[in-house]
Amino acid sequence: MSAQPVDTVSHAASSPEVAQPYDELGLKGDEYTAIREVLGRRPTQTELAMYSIMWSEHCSYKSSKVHLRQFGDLPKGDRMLVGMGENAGVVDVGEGLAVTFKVESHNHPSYVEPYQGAATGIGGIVRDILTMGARPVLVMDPLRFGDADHPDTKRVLPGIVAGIGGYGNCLGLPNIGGEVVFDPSYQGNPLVNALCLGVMPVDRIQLSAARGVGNVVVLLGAKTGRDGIGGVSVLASATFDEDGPARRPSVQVGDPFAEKLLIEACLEMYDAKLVEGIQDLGGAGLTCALTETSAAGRSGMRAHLERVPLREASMEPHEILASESQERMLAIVTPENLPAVLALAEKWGVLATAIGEVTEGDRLVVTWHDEVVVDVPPGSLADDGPVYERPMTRPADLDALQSAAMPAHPSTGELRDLLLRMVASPNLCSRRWVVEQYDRIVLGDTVLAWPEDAGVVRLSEQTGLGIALATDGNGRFARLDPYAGAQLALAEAYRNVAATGAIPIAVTNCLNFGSPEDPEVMWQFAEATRGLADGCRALATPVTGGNVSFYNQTADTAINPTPVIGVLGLLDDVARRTPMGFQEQGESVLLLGETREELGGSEWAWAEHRHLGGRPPAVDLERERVLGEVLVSGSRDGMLSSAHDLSDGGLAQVLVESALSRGVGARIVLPEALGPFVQLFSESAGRALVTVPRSEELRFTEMCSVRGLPCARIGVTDGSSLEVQDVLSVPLEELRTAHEATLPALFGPLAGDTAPAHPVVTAPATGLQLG
Amino acid sequence: MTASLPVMAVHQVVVDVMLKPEILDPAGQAVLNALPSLGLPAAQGLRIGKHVELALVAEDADTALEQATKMAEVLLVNPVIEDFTVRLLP
Amino acid sequence: MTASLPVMAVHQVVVDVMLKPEILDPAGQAVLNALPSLGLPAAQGLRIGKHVELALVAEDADTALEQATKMAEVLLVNPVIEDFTVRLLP
Amino acid sequence: MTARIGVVTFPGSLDDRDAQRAVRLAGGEPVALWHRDADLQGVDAVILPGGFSYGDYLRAGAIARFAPAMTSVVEQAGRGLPVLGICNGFQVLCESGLLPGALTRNAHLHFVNRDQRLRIESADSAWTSGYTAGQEVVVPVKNGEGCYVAATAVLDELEGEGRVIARYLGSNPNGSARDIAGIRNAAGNVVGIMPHPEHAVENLIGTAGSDGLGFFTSVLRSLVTT
Ligand SMILES: Nc1ncnc2c1ncn2[C@@H]1O[C@H](COP(=O)(O)OP(=O)(O)O)[C@@H](O)[C@H]1O
Ligand SMILES: [Mg+2]
Repeated sequence: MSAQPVDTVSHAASSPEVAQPYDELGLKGDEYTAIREVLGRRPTQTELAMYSIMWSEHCSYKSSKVHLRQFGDLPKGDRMLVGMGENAGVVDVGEGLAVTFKVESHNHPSYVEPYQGAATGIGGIVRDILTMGARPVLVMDPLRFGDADHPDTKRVLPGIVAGIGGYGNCLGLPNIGGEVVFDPSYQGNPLVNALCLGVMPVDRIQLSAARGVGNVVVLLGAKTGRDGIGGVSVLASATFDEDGPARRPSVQVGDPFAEKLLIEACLEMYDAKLVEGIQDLGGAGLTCALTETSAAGRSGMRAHLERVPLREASMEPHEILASESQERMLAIVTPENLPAVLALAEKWGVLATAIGEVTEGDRLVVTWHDEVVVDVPPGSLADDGPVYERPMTRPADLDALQSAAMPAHPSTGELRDLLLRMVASPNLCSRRWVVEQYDRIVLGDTVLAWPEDAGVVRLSEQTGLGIALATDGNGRFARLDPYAGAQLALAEAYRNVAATGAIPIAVTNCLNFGSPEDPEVMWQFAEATRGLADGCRALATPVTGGNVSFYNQTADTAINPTPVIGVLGLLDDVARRTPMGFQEQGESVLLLGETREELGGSEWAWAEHRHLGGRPPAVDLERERVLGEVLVSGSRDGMLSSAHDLSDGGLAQVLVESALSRGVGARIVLPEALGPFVQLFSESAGRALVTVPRSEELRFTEMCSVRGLPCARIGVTDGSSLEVQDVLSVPLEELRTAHEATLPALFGPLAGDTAPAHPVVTAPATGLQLG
Repeated sequence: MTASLPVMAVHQVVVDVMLKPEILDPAGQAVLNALPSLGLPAAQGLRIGKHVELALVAEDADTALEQATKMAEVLLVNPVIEDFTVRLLP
Repeated sequence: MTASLPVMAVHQVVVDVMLKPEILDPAGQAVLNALPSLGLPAAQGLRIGKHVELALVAEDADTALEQATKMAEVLLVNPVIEDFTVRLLP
Repeated sequence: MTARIGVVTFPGSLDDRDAQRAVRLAGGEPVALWHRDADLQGVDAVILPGGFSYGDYLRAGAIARFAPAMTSVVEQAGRGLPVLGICNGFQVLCESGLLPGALTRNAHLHFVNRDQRLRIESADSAWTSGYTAGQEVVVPVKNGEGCYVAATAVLDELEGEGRVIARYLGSNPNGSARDIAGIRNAAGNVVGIMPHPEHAVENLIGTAGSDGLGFFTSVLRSLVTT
């Protein structure tokens, strides 16, 4: 038992005058008053800890809620089985199968401890997907760092990449895509977003509601330690004078092996219909799981905290409830099924402990050695947190930014060198250094992954049913115009998915922003959510879920607003997928869409001139939709040999990537208009480059003209160099060397290269988690 | 070389690096949990860290220890999650 | 419990595991090579192994050492590539 | 009757389903075996799949070799049962003494996943008989501890007896001694291979093609003919 007397409910009722450190816990005065009103007394120390966590920005979405409602108002379409609000949205993909997917941020932990922060980011999102009843089948990792050559990026990037790989590889989940973006606005605040998708039979969907009086509350998985108890640790020092051992909040360390066992054990429990409700333990740990399951079930619940298996015996009730120890789940089980659940847990070597039961009434009661330390209405924690309409102002510098003069265009004679510099620039160079550290093929269903536009994964070996997924976000565009920026991110992900031949059907998002208490950031957030909601309506892709990450800033400087959008697409036969690279010599190269002089926020302006200004490319969602239709039909009818969407770096980048894919060159004749520089480097949206066999050309171009989609034949695949007539000619090997050398030069050689390895100091203590 | 210069010698120093006690040690846990099924005596605790052996050229043992401590702080140890000890090998 | 039964106590034992000298240690090598560029004193040698701390319940220290040796031989060490030492923690 | 090929699942096995699929695509009948089960259900051959058994935290394959299923595998391998260890399975085979040497941390310290060119050095094993010696194939590697090491005398013996069954071509992805990617025991029924043939069995999946299928068709053919 705890050495100190605990603050019980009866003690709290009889000592209203006790001063409580609510502001150190991040609660405002009126929030504290509201808690006292809900309870009709002062909260106990443990209750105060719970409210402070559940009413935090991270858990309550108190600043974003009013804006996110727009997503809930979107038409659901006829595929969405579970929408926003549950752990992740669920989409019907036919053949009796459903998929669930979601992207989440783990930005701050990954800055403090890159390896473990990123690793536990993967672990957390995978549990969200598992909770829905699905088998996780893939991960993706949209990442953003400070400048590539900044010394701290050398600390942060290798650790984050090793952590994503270390955890995902050990779980056996293929990494089918992601992003690596460098920009000084992320210096000191890298963005580590992690996405997971899972698959299940439609009738296996699990919900988190705890129902059925007498049902048992079972904690599954790892022991509970003092991981990430964060702000709550002030309770210890505020109440007790001596600073006992290990009071400091500690970094969460991931154990992917434990999570793998947890996944297999849970899936067997679902299949055997042994659980009534289930909830993962992530941020806010047991506090969140107990309150959300009981609130969702409109049930009472009693938890006996001393039954929770602990790593450190000296933990206090509030620490146990706040702990963010990884690899844990909470299951609601009937008493009859309990033995079977315990047996399955034993089979997989997973710890399982009955820690409570569903009760009559509507109170969540937590006891500690028979003393009541918590007695609350769970809805007050889970659902009825504060909601703010934060003040917003358009950033004062936006007009100046938008009207900034663009740098002068280079002459045609300079374009060859420019091309070589651009494909080697940190944001456009090959990601091989990163993705080679990821298992991209485990599970044996990866049809497309890096360096393709979208990852494509087969769901059914029998029918070829599959999904495509891409994530995109452009913080520079969003900085210049957050409404358009969010739509451009959506449009790019949509285009990436369509380029593979998949029909885009649903959206997830991770909204990375600065402090919501800064009215200019709040305005950016409001504009971006409005843009995304309008965009999703126009494209008929409902938002199934997502995540908001605020307070991404160093001192007073916020990151570029960075909505990261994930688009899910559906392929009824993955054998029809379209790859991004040129496949054969002698095929026609067609440019779809319309090129304008749009260089505001472009990669060229940034890489060559560190220039961020002007307006981002214009958005035309109707055009995106038509382009998507053409790409999908072209794949269905077997007309397309390759398709690659245009985005960062423009046509030049896409020509290089398409040619390098299989070493097939091209001879290109650019349209006269706008001049070769703009043709090559403009970042106009709504465009893609495709190749078609000569025999299909007419059929394809007619399909485009029927739909009003501009389609220009700009050349032919040919030889082993990239030749742009009257402009430049570069052998593919020279392009490849330039494209691939950048990241190894910055972060160490690739496997098999002769130079000595760089030290990996951020890996786990044993340094052996490599497989 | 004049007599007043210090005489350099090679000192063997060990830096042992362990995860802080409150930090989860997945490696140790996995081995600990497996022990009973391997027919080995059970252990009450088992934690796995790094053992770094250094050969340092220094004028005396204290200097070598100092150098090793510096190396640990800068490179060998992740202070967010690890503690370390330094000792001379006899 | 009768007086004749041995009194069990917890003994802290350390098993240090090192790659055999003839086996390449890329992690140690990488750290060694990185020292100069970090402004750290150069080392003549640097090798990284594992440091396993065991809490063993045994009637005396010798028994605990024996148990640890057994564990090392059977599980903790791969004799093809590794050597080890066992010692009691004070 | 098609041959039945067991695939052992350890806690932390990851490529077990893939190995089963490869067996199926090769025309065999995959049988799922559980590590705690000493009964191998009379299978005609066994595959130890890739993954991170027990997290591979201590040493890859170190704990898995104690599984009851492994006791049976070791015993029956001694009587000629064909056994293929892929990646983590190769590590388990070395740990359990069925194959010499050990697999250590990659020389460049990173996990690496890429399509790898290999030369099949010997068609003289249960699992490579369908290839011709000298044949070049592309099969993915994905490992963090794939660097094969053994005493010089052991390496010389392996070479001398033609027991190196596959070698890395082009760049060596993990620093393996003499570019060794796979070896066999003296009898030729036990093979360990670091790259993943089970990930190269369908042209649609991944980018490596289907060069790996030969490992599975080889054993099936040898089972039918013996
Ligand atoms: N962190 C990462 N993890 C996995 N794959 C990545 C990562 N970063 C980039 N990729 C992959 O590299 C390729 C190129 O990325 P990117 O240029 O961002 O694509 P696009 O411009 O089409 O969105 C894509 O296949 C993408 O999924
Ligand atoms: Mg793309």
